[in-house]
Amino acid sequence: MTTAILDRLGARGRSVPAKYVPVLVTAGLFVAMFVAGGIRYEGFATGQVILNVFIDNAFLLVVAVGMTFVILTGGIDLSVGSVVALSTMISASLMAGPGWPPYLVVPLVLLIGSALGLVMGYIVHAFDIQPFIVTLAGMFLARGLCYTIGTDSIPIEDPTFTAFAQTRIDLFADLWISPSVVIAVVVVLVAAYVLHYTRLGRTVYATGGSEQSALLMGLPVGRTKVAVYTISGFCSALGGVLLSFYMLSGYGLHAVGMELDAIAAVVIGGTLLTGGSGFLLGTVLGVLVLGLIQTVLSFEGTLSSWWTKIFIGLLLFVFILLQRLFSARRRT
Amino acid sequence: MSGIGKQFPGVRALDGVDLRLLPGEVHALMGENGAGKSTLIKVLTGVHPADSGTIELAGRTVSFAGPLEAQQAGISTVYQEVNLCANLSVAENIFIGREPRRRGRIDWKRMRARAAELLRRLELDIDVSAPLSSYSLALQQMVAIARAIDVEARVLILDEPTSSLDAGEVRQLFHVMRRLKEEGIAILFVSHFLDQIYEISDRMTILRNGRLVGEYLTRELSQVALVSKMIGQELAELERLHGEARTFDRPLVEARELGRTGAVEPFSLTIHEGEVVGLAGLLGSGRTEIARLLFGADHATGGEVAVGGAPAALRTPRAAMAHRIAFCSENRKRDGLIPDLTVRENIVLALQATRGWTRPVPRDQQDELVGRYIKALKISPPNPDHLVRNLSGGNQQKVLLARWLILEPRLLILDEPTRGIDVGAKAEIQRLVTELSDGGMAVLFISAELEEVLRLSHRVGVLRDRRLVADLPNDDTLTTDTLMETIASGGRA
Amino acid sequence: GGSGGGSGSGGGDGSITMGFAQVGAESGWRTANTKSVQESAKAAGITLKFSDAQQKQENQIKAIRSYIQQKVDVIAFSPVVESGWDTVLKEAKNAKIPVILTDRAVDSKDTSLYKTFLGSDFVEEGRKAGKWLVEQYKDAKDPVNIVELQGTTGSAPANDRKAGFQEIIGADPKFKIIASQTGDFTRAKGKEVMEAFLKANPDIDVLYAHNDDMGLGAIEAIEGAGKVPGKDIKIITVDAVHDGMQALADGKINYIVECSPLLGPQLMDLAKKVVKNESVPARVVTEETTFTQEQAKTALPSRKY
Amino acid sequence: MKRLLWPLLVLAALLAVNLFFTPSFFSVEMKEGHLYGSLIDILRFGAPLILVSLGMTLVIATGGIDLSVGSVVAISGALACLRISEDGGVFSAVVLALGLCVLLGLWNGFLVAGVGIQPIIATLILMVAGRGLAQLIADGQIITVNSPSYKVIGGGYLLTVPFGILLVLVVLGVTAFLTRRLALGVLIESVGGNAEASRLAGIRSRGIVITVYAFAALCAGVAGLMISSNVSSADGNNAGLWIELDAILAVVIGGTSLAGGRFSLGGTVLGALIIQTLTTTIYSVGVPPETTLLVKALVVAAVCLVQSPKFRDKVFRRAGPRSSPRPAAEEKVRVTA
Ligand SMILES: Nc1ncnc2c1ncn2[C@@H]1O[C@H](COP(=O)(O)OP(=O)(O)OP(=O)(O)O)[C@@H](O)[C@H]1O
Ligand SMILES: Nc1ncnc2c1ncn2[C@@H]1O[C@H](COP(=O)(O)OP(=O)(O)OP(=O)(O)O)[C@@H](O)[C@H]1O
Ligand SMILES: [Mg+2]
Ligand SMILES: [Mg+2]
Repeated sequence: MTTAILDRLGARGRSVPAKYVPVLVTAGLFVAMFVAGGIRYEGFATGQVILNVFIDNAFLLVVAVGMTFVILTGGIDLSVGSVVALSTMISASLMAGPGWPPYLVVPLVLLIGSALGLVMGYIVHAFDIQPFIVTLAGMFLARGLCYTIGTDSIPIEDPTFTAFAQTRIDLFADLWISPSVVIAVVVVLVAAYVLHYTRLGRTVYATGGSEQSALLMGLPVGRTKVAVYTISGFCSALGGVLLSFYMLSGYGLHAVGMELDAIAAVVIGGTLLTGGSGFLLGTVLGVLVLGLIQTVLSFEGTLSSWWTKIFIGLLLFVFILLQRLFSARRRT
Repeated sequence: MSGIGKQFPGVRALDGVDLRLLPGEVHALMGENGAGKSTLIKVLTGVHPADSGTIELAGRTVSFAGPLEAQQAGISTVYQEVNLCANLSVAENIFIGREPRRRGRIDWKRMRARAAELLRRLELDIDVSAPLSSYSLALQQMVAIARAIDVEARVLILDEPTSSLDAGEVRQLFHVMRRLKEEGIAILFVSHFLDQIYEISDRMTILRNGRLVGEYLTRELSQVALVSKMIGQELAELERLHGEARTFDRPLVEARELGRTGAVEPFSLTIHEGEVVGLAGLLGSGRTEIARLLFGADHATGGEVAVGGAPAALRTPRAAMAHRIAFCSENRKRDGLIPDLTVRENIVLALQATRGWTRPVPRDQQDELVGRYIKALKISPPNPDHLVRNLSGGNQQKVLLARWLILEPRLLILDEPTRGIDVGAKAEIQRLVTELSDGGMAVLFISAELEEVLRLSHRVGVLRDRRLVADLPNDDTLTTDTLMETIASGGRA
Repeated sequence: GGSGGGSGSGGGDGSITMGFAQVGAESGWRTANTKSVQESAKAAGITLKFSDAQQKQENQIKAIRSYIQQKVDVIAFSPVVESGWDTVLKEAKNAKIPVILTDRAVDSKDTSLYKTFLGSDFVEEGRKAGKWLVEQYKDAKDPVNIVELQGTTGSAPANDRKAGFQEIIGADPKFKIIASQTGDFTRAKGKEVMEAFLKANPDIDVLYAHNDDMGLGAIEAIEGAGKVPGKDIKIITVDAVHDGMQALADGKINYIVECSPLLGPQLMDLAKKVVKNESVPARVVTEETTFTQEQAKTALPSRKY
Repeated sequence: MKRLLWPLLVLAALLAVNLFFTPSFFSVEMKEGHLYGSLIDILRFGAPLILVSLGMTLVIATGGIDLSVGSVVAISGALACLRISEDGGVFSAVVLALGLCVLLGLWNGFLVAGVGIQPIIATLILMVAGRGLAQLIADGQIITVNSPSYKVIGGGYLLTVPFGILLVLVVLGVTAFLTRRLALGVLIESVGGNAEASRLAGIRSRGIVITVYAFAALCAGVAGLMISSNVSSADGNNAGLWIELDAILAVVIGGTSLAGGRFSLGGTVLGALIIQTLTTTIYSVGVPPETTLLVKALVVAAVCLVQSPKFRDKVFRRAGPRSSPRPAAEEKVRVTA
């Protein structure tokens, strides 16, 4: 079954440019995984399971989109998880305490996230410091700010906000999605457009390919670097807003380690950590793969805590290995 | 530009240099390796801030914060090493930063069409949507040129654009340069090929050790005078080396029907001890591919190789090195040097690799070897602890060459070894090659400069369209012209 | 059968399938909790679907949502935090799947979203610790210098045990918390932080650690500084895991407030009742006690975890 | 050594802060036959981090990264303690644990160099699965051991000096010898600096990469033994949690680029010491836990800013007496005058 799909993929791949191969392979493997799950678990191969993967990972998807920009320039942003948490915290505390309305809070949160990204990007660019350490400082900072706001989790009870969060958008045949999914999809589309059809997007790729060359070619490298961290900050903040829809609470310990999930999603999607190569579609697939692994685990349902982790590792390993093997075979 | 000074840590790269560039002229910037030409260009275009001096453009004092500003002011530049993004397509590399757009979005179709057309004007017909990395260095150089000449510019700066181009491409480039000159564009041109300088330039500025020697009209300065001004002393008359057809009887490396699908058609080639075999061919004809196959850098898909009579499996560079085959690659930036290491470390790297990590090359042996080649090749600055990334292009090339020379291999494969090297050092390298082959070393010599191939080789293999089409002894009948003919006719004549 | 037993339609017919969304496996306490649930489920003949959220609320929500998808008969979970469960609990309610909370509460205003809450009261634990301390020093005139090893910053037990303790000792100004720092609930951190405390504060009378492990680490630090734990510095901890009880019996700890992880049997009873639609109390507090050194000596042989 | 000047200054500043709050901070006394004091503590508790960072340095120098060290720390401690609690053979337990760690490192190296998976993902696999493995070994519990000889590794003393510190010195010495005296260092740097060029220079880069990952795992394994021995128990859940981030941070503070190439062992040790000093400072100065991270963020930001030549340039320029930001413009006055 799986091999048949992959074979067909391979056959078609002959006419596909080499750069699309990893993404196609990833897509094929994703489908294979879904089919395998469907065979193994009852009630798995339904449309809603796929939609749930989207619903449950909309915020991760948005964050990963921002991360894709950064990684494409050859940078990295470790602050995303903390900025997500900070966003939930700010939203919740402003709505709970002074009772600000959501249409004021949400733009403010997005602004704060972007500003944090902007500052980090500026430091990376202006002082020539490795992004890892700058964004690590940003990570500590944002998480620290969360705790200064409060260590408890703050519920969100604003009626408009909750109503929106609990809206179900019914599709056909009992299938439904949440508004977050729509937002995430819009973000993905806009980002894909920016990467493919705008100068900013192309400069992102060029910077990742060779920063020095891009500079000598007269491209606005500095501006681009600042821009990608700002975008990532914005996406994290938006991810944070989506997470507050999902959780209806703000909490300093939300999204711990989400930066790793986002980086993993981007890299699983075939983007090179060294920059300059990769696609947004890959990132989407990366998020879906991580989400599907989770779904498989909960359907499996009998694993102890440690076997859960070992199992995640194994699934990841098998997936990456197959991805590697198939792409390598296609290239030779 | 006047009174330009630039100090790098430990090196005074420029000291009070003046340069005048007039519209409608081709101005050659001359100097030995490390004289400061590239640095001057980088200061002019804002890559490095100047320590002192002023730059005026059309009467207004300017100071660019970066290449972007220089470009906006109408200065279009091809820097020395190929500075393009290998991950992007050819078309993008030409147009990035000023892509044709329609309703705000990049118009990919038009971009590809225009790129293809632009390259066709340079007589290149390649797939512009393929990534740049899939093309050879020479083609990448052409793409960089195409990018620069398409800009609406008042000043065009070309830093060694021809270092790996062959005669045809150079002619094409000069054609374009003349047209631009007529349009009133000022062109600054750097090259170590004196013939090219005399063919195209109107005036020249000569630098030596970061200082200005003077500005001259090209037609008023003889080649000999130019060279002596560049190196500060009379150069002993270039030895009239000429390889000759000789018969060698001890085959060292024999390739039979060796080939790689998509790269080179199967070929058979024998290289004898003490023999210098040249490879001639046009850009992309497969010379580099042959070299890479013989060194095990790429896997052959068919055929076999024998070294010293016994079959050998040259599957990796290591395996080839175990048979004492060495390969100095053409693309020093990508396939050669480790920019963060010092000159010393780069030179002993291959030797160290053959010894493994447990047996470091003793310090005094390192000093001896490195010192010898720094002197022989005139690497400047002559400091073995200088980082290679801070060397000038030509000096980097010398370091790479030194790495392979100290191995004292049985077969030395040299792919464009004199790329970007000045006249003095070039003569020295040619003398070294002759000496080594007289001592019994076999050499496979690849160069875009046919003259150089003829001067050194005993035998010349001719390639066309990735096929070895002829294997000619270098006798008196073989000249650059006959060689060109063979290449053009594909060996059938 | 790998196809899972999720086909029960929610009635009381025969076997019950329970979806249990555990917080994670961040401590020995948690592991004991997991084991207890798993073993009691087996004993009670309940099919258990278990998932580990690795300390992340979003994972827990995902797991609960997937249980709804799989149409289990009852869902139980230990919330990572108190807030933010309304949406998913509403989904469960709409799917007519009853929910039982274990170990920690949720702060939802709508109590109809869950049937019952089974678990300990962290604030009460903090109070118990504080009461013992006040009792011990009721005759003392001098100020009592206390250092506190907190749990993971922001986590519910850390917040509540701190608050409950503070509530009691705050009434008397002679009790002074001179240093308070997080030890992340681990022995290694507990030891490291305590070393620093000992150097920065020469005069420590009491250590209050939010769990046994940090206390055990601190004991090593105290011994390394040449002091006698339990005498020179009095130690109060929470949890009563086996190693902690041992130290208590050995006189190195002075008082432990129990926080029992063995919720399994009670949980299964509740689940059966809930599935049969019998009424259950809205709050079931686990039976927990406190231990002094003497009590520990008698209780130690029968400790299971 | 000029490169290490700024990190050294930061370290000195941190220590000075401590001295301000705790006047006895620098005092080192003898207590029960061993050295005792805050400085000793910093070294003692910093030892595992230094070890992990040393291994990480070499990995990063090859252009890779190893996220799995934290899990390896946990595995090593758990396995050793399990063995000891079963039959008490400390030596065999240590050998077994370290052996497993090396195997895990080889596995990482194989995925990176053999299969060609990006290092961050290749090691993420072990980071996730390894934590599970550690919990599996310990059955999710904390294994307490009562072995005085095992206790020595992380909590013992030799000639009044904490054994851990000596162990670090030995590992540091061996690493320095292998990389700087022998030729391993330059080969690693060349693989990290330009992998393709290294291949064409005949360097066995695959072997080197695998070795380096194995070494990193070994270092992590020793660190794991130290951590678990220090508290006489193995905590599969929490031991080494997030240590990979601290280790990478230490390496970067030490001046090694994450892009690979040149590395500095001394810088890494310094970086690790800065991190540990910061932690200790936070504990002893009494920073409330809620603001700990803010302090950490400030210090990290300060370290990276002060290390950046561009930043110092800008600050000094601005501080200097009205000099213009662009030197060319400044010179213009002179030239035209
Ligand atoms: N970034 C740098 N850091 C330190 N020194 C440098 C740097 N760039 C160039 N130099 C030094 O400046 C001098 C001039 O170098 P430049 O590249 O201008 O020479 P060049 O004339 O272009 O030589 P070539 O013909 O070899 O290209 C050399 O000695 C070189 O070592
Ligand atoms: N496997 C490979 N990996 C990386 N680069 C390769 C590989 N195979 C070929 N190339 C590059 O592709 C180019 C094509 O080489 P080719 O032999 O056609 O050129 P050539 O005849 O040397 O002519 P010129 O170098 O003048 O263009 C080479 O420069 C080589 O660097
Ligand atoms: Mg130059
Ligand atoms: Mg070539």
